[in-house]
Amino acid sequence: MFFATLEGLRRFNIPHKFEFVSIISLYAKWLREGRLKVDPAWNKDGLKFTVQDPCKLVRQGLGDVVAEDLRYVIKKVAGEENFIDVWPRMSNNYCCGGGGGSLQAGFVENRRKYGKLKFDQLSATGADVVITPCHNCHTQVIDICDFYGGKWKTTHLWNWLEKALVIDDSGVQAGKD
Amino acid sequence: MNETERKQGEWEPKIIAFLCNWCSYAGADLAGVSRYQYPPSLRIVRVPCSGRVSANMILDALRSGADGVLVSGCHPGDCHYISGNYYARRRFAILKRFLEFVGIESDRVNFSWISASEGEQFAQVATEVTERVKRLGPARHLVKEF
Amino acid sequence: MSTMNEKITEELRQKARQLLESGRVAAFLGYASGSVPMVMRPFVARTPEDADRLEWNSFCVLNLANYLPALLKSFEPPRRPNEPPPQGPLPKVGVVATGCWSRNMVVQIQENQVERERLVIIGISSRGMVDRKKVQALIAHRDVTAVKEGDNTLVVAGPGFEEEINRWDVVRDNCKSCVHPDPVIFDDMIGELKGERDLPDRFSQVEEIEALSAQERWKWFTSEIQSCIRCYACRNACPLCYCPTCFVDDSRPQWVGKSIDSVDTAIFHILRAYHCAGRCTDCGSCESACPMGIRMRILTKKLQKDVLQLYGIEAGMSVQEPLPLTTYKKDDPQDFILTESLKGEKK
Amino acid sequence: MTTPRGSVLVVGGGIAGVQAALDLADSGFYVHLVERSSAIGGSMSQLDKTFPTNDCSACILSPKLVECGRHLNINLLTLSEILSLSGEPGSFKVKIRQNPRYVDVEKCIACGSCAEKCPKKVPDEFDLGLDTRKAIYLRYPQAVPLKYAIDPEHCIYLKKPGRCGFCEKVCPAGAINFKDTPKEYELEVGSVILALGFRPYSPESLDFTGYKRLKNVVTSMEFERVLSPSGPCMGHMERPSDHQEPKRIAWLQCIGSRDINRACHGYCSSICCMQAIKQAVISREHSASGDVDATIFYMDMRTYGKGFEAYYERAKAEGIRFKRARVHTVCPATGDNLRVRYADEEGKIREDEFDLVVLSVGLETDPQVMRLLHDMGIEVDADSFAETTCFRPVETSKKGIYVCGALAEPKDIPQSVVEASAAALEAERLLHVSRWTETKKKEFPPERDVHAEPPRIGVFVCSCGINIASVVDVQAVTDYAWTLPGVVFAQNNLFTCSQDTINQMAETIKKERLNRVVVASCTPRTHEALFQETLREAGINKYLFEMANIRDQDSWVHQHDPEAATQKAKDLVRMAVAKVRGDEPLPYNSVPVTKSALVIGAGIAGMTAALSLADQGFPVTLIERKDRLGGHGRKFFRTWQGQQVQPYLDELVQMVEANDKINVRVKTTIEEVSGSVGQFKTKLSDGTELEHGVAIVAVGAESYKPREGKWNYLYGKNPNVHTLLELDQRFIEDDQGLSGLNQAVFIHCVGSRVPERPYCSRVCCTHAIDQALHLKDLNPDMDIFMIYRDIRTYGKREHLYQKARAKGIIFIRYDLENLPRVSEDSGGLKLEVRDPIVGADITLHPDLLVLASAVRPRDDVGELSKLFKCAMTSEGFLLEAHMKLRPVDFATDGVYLAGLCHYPKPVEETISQAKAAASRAGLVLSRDAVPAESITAQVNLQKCTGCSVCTQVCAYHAVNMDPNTGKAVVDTGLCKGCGACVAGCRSDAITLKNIGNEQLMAAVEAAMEDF
Amino acid sequence: MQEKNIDLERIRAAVKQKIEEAVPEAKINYCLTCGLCASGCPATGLEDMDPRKFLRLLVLGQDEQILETNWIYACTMCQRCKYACPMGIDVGRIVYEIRGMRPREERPRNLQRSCDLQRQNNSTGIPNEDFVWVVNDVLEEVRENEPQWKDLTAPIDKKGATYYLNQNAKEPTVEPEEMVPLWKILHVAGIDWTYSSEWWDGANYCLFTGDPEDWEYTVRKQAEVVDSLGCRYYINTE
Repeated sequence: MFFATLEGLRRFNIPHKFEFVSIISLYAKWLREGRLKVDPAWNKDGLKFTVQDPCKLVRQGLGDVVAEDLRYVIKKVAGEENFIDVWPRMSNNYCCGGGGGSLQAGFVENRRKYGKLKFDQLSATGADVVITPCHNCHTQVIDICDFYGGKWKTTHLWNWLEKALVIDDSGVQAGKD
Repeated sequence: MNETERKQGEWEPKIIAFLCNWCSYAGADLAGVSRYQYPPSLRIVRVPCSGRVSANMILDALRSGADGVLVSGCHPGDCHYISGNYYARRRFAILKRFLEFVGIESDRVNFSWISASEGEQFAQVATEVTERVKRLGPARHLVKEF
Repeated sequence: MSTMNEKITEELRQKARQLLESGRVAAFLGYASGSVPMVMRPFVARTPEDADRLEWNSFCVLNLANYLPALLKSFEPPRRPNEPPPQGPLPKVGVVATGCWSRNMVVQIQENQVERERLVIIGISSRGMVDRKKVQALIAHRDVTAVKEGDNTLVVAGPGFEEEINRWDVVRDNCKSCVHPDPVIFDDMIGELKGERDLPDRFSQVEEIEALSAQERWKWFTSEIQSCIRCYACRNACPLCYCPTCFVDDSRPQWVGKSIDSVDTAIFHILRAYHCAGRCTDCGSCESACPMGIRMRILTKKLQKDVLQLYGIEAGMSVQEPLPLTTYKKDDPQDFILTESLKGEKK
Repeated sequence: MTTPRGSVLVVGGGIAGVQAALDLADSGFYVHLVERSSAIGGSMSQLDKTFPTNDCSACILSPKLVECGRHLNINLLTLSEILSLSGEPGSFKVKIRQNPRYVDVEKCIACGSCAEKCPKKVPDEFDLGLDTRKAIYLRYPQAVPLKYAIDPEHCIYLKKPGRCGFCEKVCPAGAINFKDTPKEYELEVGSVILALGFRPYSPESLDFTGYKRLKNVVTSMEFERVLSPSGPCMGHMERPSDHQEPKRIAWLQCIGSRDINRACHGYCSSICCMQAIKQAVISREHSASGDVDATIFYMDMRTYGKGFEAYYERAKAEGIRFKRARVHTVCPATGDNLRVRYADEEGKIREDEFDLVVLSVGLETDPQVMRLLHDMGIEVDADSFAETTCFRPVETSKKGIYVCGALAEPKDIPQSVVEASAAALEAERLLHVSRWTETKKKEFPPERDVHAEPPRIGVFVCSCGINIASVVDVQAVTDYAWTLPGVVFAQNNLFTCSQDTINQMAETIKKERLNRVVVASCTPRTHEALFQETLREAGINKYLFEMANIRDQDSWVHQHDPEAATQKAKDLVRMAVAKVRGDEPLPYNSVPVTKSALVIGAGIAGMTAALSLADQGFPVTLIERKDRLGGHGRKFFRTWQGQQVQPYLDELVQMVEANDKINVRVKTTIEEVSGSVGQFKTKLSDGTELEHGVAIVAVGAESYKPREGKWNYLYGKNPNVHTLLELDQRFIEDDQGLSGLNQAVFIHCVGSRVPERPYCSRVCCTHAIDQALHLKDLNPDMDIFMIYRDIRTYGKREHLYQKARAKGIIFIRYDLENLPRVSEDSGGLKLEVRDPIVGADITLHPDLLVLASAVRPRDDVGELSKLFKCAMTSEGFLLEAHMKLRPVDFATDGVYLAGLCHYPKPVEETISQAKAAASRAGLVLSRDAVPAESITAQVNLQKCTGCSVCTQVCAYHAVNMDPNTGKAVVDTGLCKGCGACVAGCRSDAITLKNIGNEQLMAAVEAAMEDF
Repeated sequence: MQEKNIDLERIRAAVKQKIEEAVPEAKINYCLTCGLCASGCPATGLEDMDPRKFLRLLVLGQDEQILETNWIYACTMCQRCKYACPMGIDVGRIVYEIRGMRPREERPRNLQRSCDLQRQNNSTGIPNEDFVWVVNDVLEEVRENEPQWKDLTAPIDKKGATYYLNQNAKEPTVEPEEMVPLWKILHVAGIDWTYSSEWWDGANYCLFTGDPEDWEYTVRKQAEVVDSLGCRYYINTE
């Protein structure tokens, strides 16, 4: 849980030497730097992508910056034209309903009613793939998709990023740090 | 229809327009400033207020040979002189119905509210009134031959 | 047994006599018989004895309000312009009034032409006055030498004939369509107040013309006024026409020519009627006075209808209520305003 | 202070600045009016209509702007900014930079050829970027000065000299000056008035509003432009995405106001509720189909001003939907529509779709203005508004520098105008000894008597460069003019309004002994005064003049029909000649002024007004019907800012009594008033007769006491039920008993906003909340409940509301269908009210129940209004001449109003208004005579029947019946020359000088000759 | 729904007071009851509650109702309400505090258990050895089956690695193949990274139970591990 650590470090004033970062920001950074190269050519069928902005990462975490990074990466990976944004989006996006421990808390009916808004929002995009960078979101979005009869596939970002990776002739660029 | 399409020699009506100084005359100016084109049929007489215009004046215009009359003032509530257009509205409402009653065609005598910022509306009204009068043809009923 | 009118005449004389005797009024304005049958003339009783010459019948058609301003003025001491009006009360005048005349008096009061304090009004609820021209038409325009009036009949006699006519058949159009027979202001009444009449079709004459096309209306209007000789009897009989210089006589500005040119005649009738807008009480004097039988009353009736419909006002119903053209409401109807109706058309 | 300067610097050319400038310039001070943009007019010029009268904003504003632009004693500095300010009250030094316009204002004729040819399109800031303008532009069609300007940021030539330059090539007047440079001025002024206005809050950072993200989400200011006939859609209501007319429109309130989270604006912007209602009403008028479904989403509906509540009620009755709910997020729906989801008051979720969403954005101070204030050393408050106090509402932290309008707090137009006059008053008070020392006066030669002369008419036909001449055959028109009867001179000029032609015209008038002049050129609305002045310079009366509008109403509107346009020009000239033939010389009327004032009512308003005039040396008679001074203010504990009222009032009374220019008469009322502006005669109840030039009515109002009926709430029956003022009395007396209370409850709107008193009393929300806070201070453990309908703590008063909530004061909303129920319960009070949020009845047990009861007009105001021929509202308050732009004037000249008799208002607004009234009165008192209209009605006694139609239709009480003659008589001091009487007169007995029936007939008949 | 009548002789909003003491910036009192929160909240209407009503009950001292309602578990503390609230009131934070007021035994069992397990090491309770085993096993499989990835690494406890990567416990326990794409990405990007064999779980449910001690303890443990490895960056996989 990105926020648990981010906010925990801050709220309890926990001493630490490291810098706490999100993998999403790093993907974007590495793509921009050319450290990672991707080609959306794999998506010749024009699979449409949309995204779930995790509350803990975006609204409560790093804000629109990371939401922009997320979109940047998806567009790079799936092709600019294959990304359909949701509304509301980024910092103002709806919570999927799986957050706050509700996947564990057991009030399944409430959780699904809550998730109906997310379901409608995602359905409205008509996307084939919903990227859910957060594990809670991932589980909840799969659940509401099943429960309400959605047609999309819910996945993490890394699967597609891997798929689109362009590996240079020079091979793996290990140990450059 | 705009006047560039006007055929050579086609009949152009003569319309007297009594415009209040504060709103409609200013609206007519704005039509010019904005270059809205309208038929050259109007002859504008500037009056301080639509409340200055009497039934006698409207009849006089018809008697002098006008094919149509337009009286235009400020919108209700906007009168520069507080209430002139309200009195005018009653006078004109009664007069218009009465003239129609004795057989003066409804479209001969027209009234409008046009504000100082309604240049386009002025051009529209001028065009509309001209077209209406054109459809009626030249006025004959109250034209006094001198 | 005496007829209703005879009883009214008796009571009227008695009341007029009392007013004159007591000195409460300097004169009493009513009617007396003229030399011609079916024509009553306005009569001013100045002594108690004069009162016995007063009469009341179905031919009292000329609006007495028309004579009041001059009669009142005759009792004021002469004074130069700008001289203050005399102090203290001026002599009063008694007058008999039905519904429409009293309403005319209300308008006169509103327009400062008479003062209410100087009038002693004897009210009579009107049963409708008779249109002499209708009677003549019914008897084929034969000479009439005598008319005897019953409550519901008229017995018309002339050389070699005597015919009984149903009175209501010859009542004037304005009276037939009148909804306010009762006087609205009075100091004393003869008889009872009748109350308003419910006449849904009171404007039917107007409506018939409204239903015509513009062309037909123009035809009607011009044919109606074509016989006009510009004698101004209509104007002179009207209590509302009191301008010292009528627009028809004015040359600065000259709104209308003085000839009997058809345009000038039309403009005369339009403006004459329009000047009565919101003021006319449909007393019918104009029409009764017209020597040519022009039915110009329909013009004022039209105005009356519109004023009522648009503003809910009828002339002379109340001294307090302003005349319709000297007041306004912010939300008065304005469908006739082109810019408003264009909005509406788009709807 | 040595002798102060007689001039004032006004910064900001919006309505407030313009009003202040006009007040000052008309009462003897020279004004420098500095405006940042290329034209004055400010935000008001961008509005479509104004509430609550739905007046067209441009229509009512334009005449003021034109007056300002032409004023001999106003130096208009557009495109200018303040560089520095130093000195002290009475003598400030100001450095100003005027940026180049690149257009010579002396030469520009505003024909627009330049803009037509300019190839560079840029977003039009006047239309808030909804449309484009050219790099050479006129700020808006009615701009003053009506001169084009080049935008150096975008001009191709200025960026790269040698390229473009089209404007210079096409300008017929040679007005383009690419070499124009910035100019710096150093001015010396006695005082400074800041009227820098506001800027609309930009909701761009509020992503959830969808602004700048969804095409059909616009701000309220943008929507004004959409509605405006001169805006980007020419008044056709269109939405941005597809230019279709929106059928369903939502307004979201409090965007950037009452928001300490995202917008950081804790204050209420005061105007947005009414603006939204107005826009909803107007949108229906603009709609072709008229069936716009208009919905306003709001927190509290703040219709607290005069006529506002009625406007709100009418809007409701007309079917505008008011939703007490806030939309969290605006979402896109199909077809560029917008979907909103909201919880109603019960917490039920609803969804609606709209075609357009309008964000009612708040007002804030421009950061650029903040910098200027900082540089000048003017203190600002936490909301970035200029700091003022309740007792000194237009004074900044720096002496001699005053503030008015939205710079001090968000406010509407009338309140800005009031403050503008009040600020002007403070400058006048400071500088009064130097009145008329720096002003200019125009001198004219004596006028030739032309009465006996036959008409000798001169006609000047203008080519206006090519503006007229390219369409109209001006030579043919000139030749034709020669043939008209009475015309003895005709001439064609390239620019008739150019200085050399004007001089030549004056010479021609003298040489040709012309006694009537016709100019055939542009519109009299902008140029008549200029030519009339030329006539005066040439020694003939200025009313012997007519114009034929052959440009705006001919060549410009018949550009493709030269033949018809030429014919029309001839007709127009013929009509003007026919009319001018009948023109008579008219006197330049004026009325001598009795230089003293009568102030009626010695409350805060009356005393403030009296002192404001007396301090300028004008004698004042101050009358009070009661036996002591102070009025309603005697009952107040403190202002909402916390200043104690009683000590202030005592000081005010002392100052009034000590001022030898003020004659105080207590237990005195008015019996009779006659005369008019400059020369009133008033009979007082003590028998004395007073002559005075002006009168200020400040008779106050009363507090409603709900002794019985629906709003009684046991008032007068239970000793623990008070009105606000009764509680104030206990505060004033420092009643110790109050701190022992456990529970206090306030009921709002007692007798306000109810059928019998359908207006909002404006002050009670703030007053009640301030009292609640005071009780909390006395006993922090006291539970306090406010039972309210809408909280209307407008402007900065919102902070009090926030503070009250923060302190735990609980607000429970009620409405007329669910009134609180008060009863007695075993000796104590019991109050039951339903809380709409939790949906439960709440029972309270107050030790103290306070009723925020209405402010109501005094019953005897009607008589006073009749004496001064002033109008009243249906609620019984006095009615000003114009709700927007003449808020302290009566329609009757020379009579002004201030304080509660106008409408309920707090102390600070009362003081502003009193000072404004004094400023307006000063316009009269500062001169020996006041000008009166020359074109007035005239009665022909021979024709007059005395029927009184004329007196009834006259809005100015200028026509009356002479009791001696029984005929109409015109008071030329009051007559405004509208002619309503003329058209109403059946007898042609009343006419308008130079606009008589005969003259108009002559023009009409001339139009028909030879058509 | 018509609630029972509320008699307020004296307001005793003890819960509210407690929250205000714990969270001075809570600003519960500031609520304008405008309902903007409720409009934007997906949990509005669940348990017949919404954020505005919740605040209102707090303000009116209806503590019993506040402590009883399970709406505190319908609310996901997502802070979308706070995002747009004109007063910036943080309902999520308030809900957190109230969750914490529930006795541990009355809290939703699974949620509390996840946190309790987390306190021990990871939210699923699998032994650390299992995690290490799964990582190595999956890595081995990829290297064998996909020749082009024969050099792929998944370091654990590599001291001085630039990046420390946590791993949500879901993957090693339920869908281990989901770990591979990220390894590949990191490999291609040439990142020097490592897992830790303890406190490796990226999830943390102690954030949701309402007990700050648990939360603090778990985060502190994580931080200690990362610092002990000497990594410059701590990457969360989300």
